[in-house]
Amino acid sequence: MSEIITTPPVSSTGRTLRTEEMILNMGPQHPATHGVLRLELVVDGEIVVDVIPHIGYLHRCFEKHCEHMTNYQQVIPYTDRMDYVASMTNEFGFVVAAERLLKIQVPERVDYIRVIMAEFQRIASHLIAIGTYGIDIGAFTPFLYCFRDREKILDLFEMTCGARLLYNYMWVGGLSHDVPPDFIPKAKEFCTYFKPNIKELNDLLTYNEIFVKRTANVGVLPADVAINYGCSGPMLRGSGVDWDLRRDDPYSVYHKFDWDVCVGKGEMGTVGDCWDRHIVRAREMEQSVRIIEQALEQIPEGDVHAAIPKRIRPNPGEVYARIESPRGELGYYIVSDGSATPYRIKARSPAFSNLSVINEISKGAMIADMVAIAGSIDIVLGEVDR
Amino acid sequence: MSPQEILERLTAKFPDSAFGIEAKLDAPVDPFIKVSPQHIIEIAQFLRDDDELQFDFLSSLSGIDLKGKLGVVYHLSSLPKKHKIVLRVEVPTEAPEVQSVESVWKTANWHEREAFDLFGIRFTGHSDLRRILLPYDWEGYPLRKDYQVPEFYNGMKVPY
Amino acid sequence: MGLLDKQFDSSNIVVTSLDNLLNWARLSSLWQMQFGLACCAIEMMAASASNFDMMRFGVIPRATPRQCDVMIVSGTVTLKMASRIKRLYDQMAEPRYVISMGSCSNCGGPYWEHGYHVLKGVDRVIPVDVYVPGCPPRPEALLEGLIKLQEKVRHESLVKKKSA
Amino acid sequence: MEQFLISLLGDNIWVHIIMGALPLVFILPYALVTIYLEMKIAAHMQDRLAYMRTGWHGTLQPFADILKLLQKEDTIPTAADKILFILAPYIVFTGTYAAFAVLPFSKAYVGSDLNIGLFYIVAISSLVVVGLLMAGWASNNKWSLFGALRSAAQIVSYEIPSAFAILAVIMITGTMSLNGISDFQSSGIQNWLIFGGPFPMGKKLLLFPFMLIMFVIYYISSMAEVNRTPFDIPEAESELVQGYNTEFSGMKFAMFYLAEYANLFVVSAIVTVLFFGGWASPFGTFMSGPGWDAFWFITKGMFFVCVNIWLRWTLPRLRVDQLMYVSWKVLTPFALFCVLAIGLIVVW
Repeated sequence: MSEIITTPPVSSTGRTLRTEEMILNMGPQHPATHGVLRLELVVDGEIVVDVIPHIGYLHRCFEKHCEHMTNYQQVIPYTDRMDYVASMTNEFGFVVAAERLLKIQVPERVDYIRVIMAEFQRIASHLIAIGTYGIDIGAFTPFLYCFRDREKILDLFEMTCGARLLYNYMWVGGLSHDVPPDFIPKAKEFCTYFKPNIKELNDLLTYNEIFVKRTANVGVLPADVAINYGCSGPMLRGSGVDWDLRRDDPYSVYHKFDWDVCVGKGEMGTVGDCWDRHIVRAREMEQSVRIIEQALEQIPEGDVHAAIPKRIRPNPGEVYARIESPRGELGYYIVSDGSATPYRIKARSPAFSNLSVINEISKGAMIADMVAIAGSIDIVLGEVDR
Repeated sequence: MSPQEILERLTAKFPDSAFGIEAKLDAPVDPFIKVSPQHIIEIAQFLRDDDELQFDFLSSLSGIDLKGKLGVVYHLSSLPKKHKIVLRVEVPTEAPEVQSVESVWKTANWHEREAFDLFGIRFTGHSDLRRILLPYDWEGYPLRKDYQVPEFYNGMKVPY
Repeated sequence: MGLLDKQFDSSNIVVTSLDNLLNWARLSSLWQMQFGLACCAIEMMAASASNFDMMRFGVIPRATPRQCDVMIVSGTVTLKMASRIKRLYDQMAEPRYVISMGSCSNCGGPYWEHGYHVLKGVDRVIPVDVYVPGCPPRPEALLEGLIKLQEKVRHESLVKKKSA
Repeated sequence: MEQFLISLLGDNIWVHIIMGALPLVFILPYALVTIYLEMKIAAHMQDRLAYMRTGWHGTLQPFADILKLLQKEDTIPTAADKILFILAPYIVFTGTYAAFAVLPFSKAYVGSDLNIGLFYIVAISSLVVVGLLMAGWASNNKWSLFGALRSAAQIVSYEIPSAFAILAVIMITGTMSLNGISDFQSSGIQNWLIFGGPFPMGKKLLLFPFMLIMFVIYYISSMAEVNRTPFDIPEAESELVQGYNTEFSGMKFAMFYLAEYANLFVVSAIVTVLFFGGWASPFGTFMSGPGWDAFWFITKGMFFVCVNIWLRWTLPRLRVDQLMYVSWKVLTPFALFCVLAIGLIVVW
């Protein structure tokens, strides 16, 4: 539909007119950059020629703080604040890594509660991703519908651990509290409430003609490029790669549940376009509800504090553990020198790698597409910059 | 493939001691393979393109301060084969030069910039080695163990 | 400040009623800068979403600093970002107010000790009217901060302050 | 109305000043009500309440907003083109305001019952484009410039299908006077042009589908002309910050704000006049008369304003090239075809 005119314009006297590229600064304060991302766009009229991302406006020195903590448990609040939209999964990744380093086997109830929390968090995170994506495309109302449903998940979290956003709930070897007795009926109630709402959201936004026009065939990310750039999560699955760490590198108790990995199929355009990434998120919410429902049925009894070590002093060594966060592969690389203080912790954040591909997929797009592409990557700057 | 088999395949391909392949398979928890910083690119190329290995996904590239030495740790995994391996190179702090693997895995572009930014490791052959997280006029490499926080940055007091 | 602020030497019934009217207008139409920094931005978004609905107080998010009355600094201010925040504040038109939301922008929060790249309190670069504590503050806390700011605005006056 | 004033005060300059200022009596309260309505309708669509603290259910909120904008510091960027920067909001507002001169609020009250009324509206509303371009250029801000250029391209493009729709109505009624067109459709809902106008049954049935298409075309293009979602790309918040009004603060911004809502009523009023009988009562002579006429006109106008608000808070926004595509490749050919068909039917 949109053809890029490559020949330079000619004036009435037959002289070729000089055209110039313009540099447009998007952010750090811009409504569509989801935080403090700065994109330097080189544009030729409305067409984007080059994108130079500048990050680090939210670099909060996570790794330095870890090296100064006197205890592994103290690191957990900082992991919360890394990806603040999905704190539970960030904690989950860290405790999985630390437990592998310490060779702790947690009680089964702990694993079940962690999975339930992580999947609730995935829904909450995808709701924010979808809602803000709607705003990027110009639809404001879906955003508020998403937040309305997200509040119900936050109520469940608040009931369990008292916090709305940053929980400090999962500890190395266990949990801070067991779930309250009325958590399980409330969670079941939410699942039944939420399922029709996914359909409503899809009708309102996903299958809206204008939305499809704006996102299909935009920002196409081929599978080989996605893998080469280290993209993961919905970004990679949107490109048609069937890869989910919950299934392919199992951790916790995910192998006990029956669920599907959602993959982009190019239903509205090309495989790997913005619409595919969006629909993968929408469908993953349904799968998360499925996992939660099974987990709520099967959850065993047990003491969630049983395996929490009194004193954490891992043997010298190193470990890299990865889990599937809502944004993709979240890995923690922990090096221990035998003391109670971690020697080095590196967080491999999914959004960092996902964002690095932005230049590749947005050349030749229009400025409006740029917003659609940046939104479809679903970045959280706290995690990109750490 | 287990780390042992991967190591055997690697040593069969690169028998020369110049490649510095040295296994730490008995290391607690995660085993890793030490390689030479001057030959990491050839090894990386082989790891990615070999039909048996197919390490097409660079999970993570981290710098590490080993007190007197700086290290770079590569966590590789393979999507088709579903196996993982860890590589490590070590360089002296005074002359921290490592070959860039950007041409093999594009992921390395930003990860190497980050390692340069926080540890001051120079990656030879990198297309755009600039600071990434910290401002361009920042001085020092904050994740080195001997780093001192500056008193002022651009007229703003840094310590509490 | 605005056009008339601090232009009158003495107070009288006209000035005080005008005061009340103008202050009422200011405090019930505090347009907020649509600008999020970190974790607190999510709580700020939650505060403007359906459950808490900050618009009840007349707060509308605007994208450009020129049309904003209140800047909610929601999250950690890094050294790289501080100069940008200063510039955004400078671009806002008077009368302008600043709410510092969350521990990070109050004093550096959990990053106060080892955060080599964190500004320990946004008040080192711009003046702050209301501090909202919490990490992150709940939406209710932000609304409370907003009401405190409204109280502050209510007591502003066109009369010049007597020099003590 | 003019005659009445002249008979009351004599033919002097004051009569014309009063006549000129009369639309303000309508615009100001209307704009306040619509700003309030927009936020409230949107909020109730989104499970919220919106304004609650100023008066009963926040009814005084628009007053507070305007009073606050009056107090705001009037910033002019150093690098701006000062004269154009100051002029731009007034030109935009003037363009909109001038259109009110020919709107027939009631059979008895038309500011100026020009016999080329529709032509005048098409011409004068283009003045708005000049103002927007000036605003974008003078701000010396890249986002503003983008917004201004986009909006100029958009308004110019969408004037073509909307002019075709107007042409169809002119062919049927044979007049360009808005009062005349409303008069043509009076005496009952069945005579409205959307239902084929006051013709014999056969002709009506032939005209009806074409007029329906014309109405849809005109309504879509009018939405584009007032820059509202899904066509709000000139001020697309998530792309261009605030578009052409990014750099404006205080009262200058209030002028843009006011003009936007005033313009919204103008296009809705034209829809009313062209297709829905203008001031004519839907029940023939029942509930008609000068006062009722104004009631019907404003009610119908506000109905379309509300539809506009409803659409705005439901739909995402189009991209620039898609917007042009809709205008040039969809609306214009359809409009052209309908004009031909309507012309043939009218002649027959």
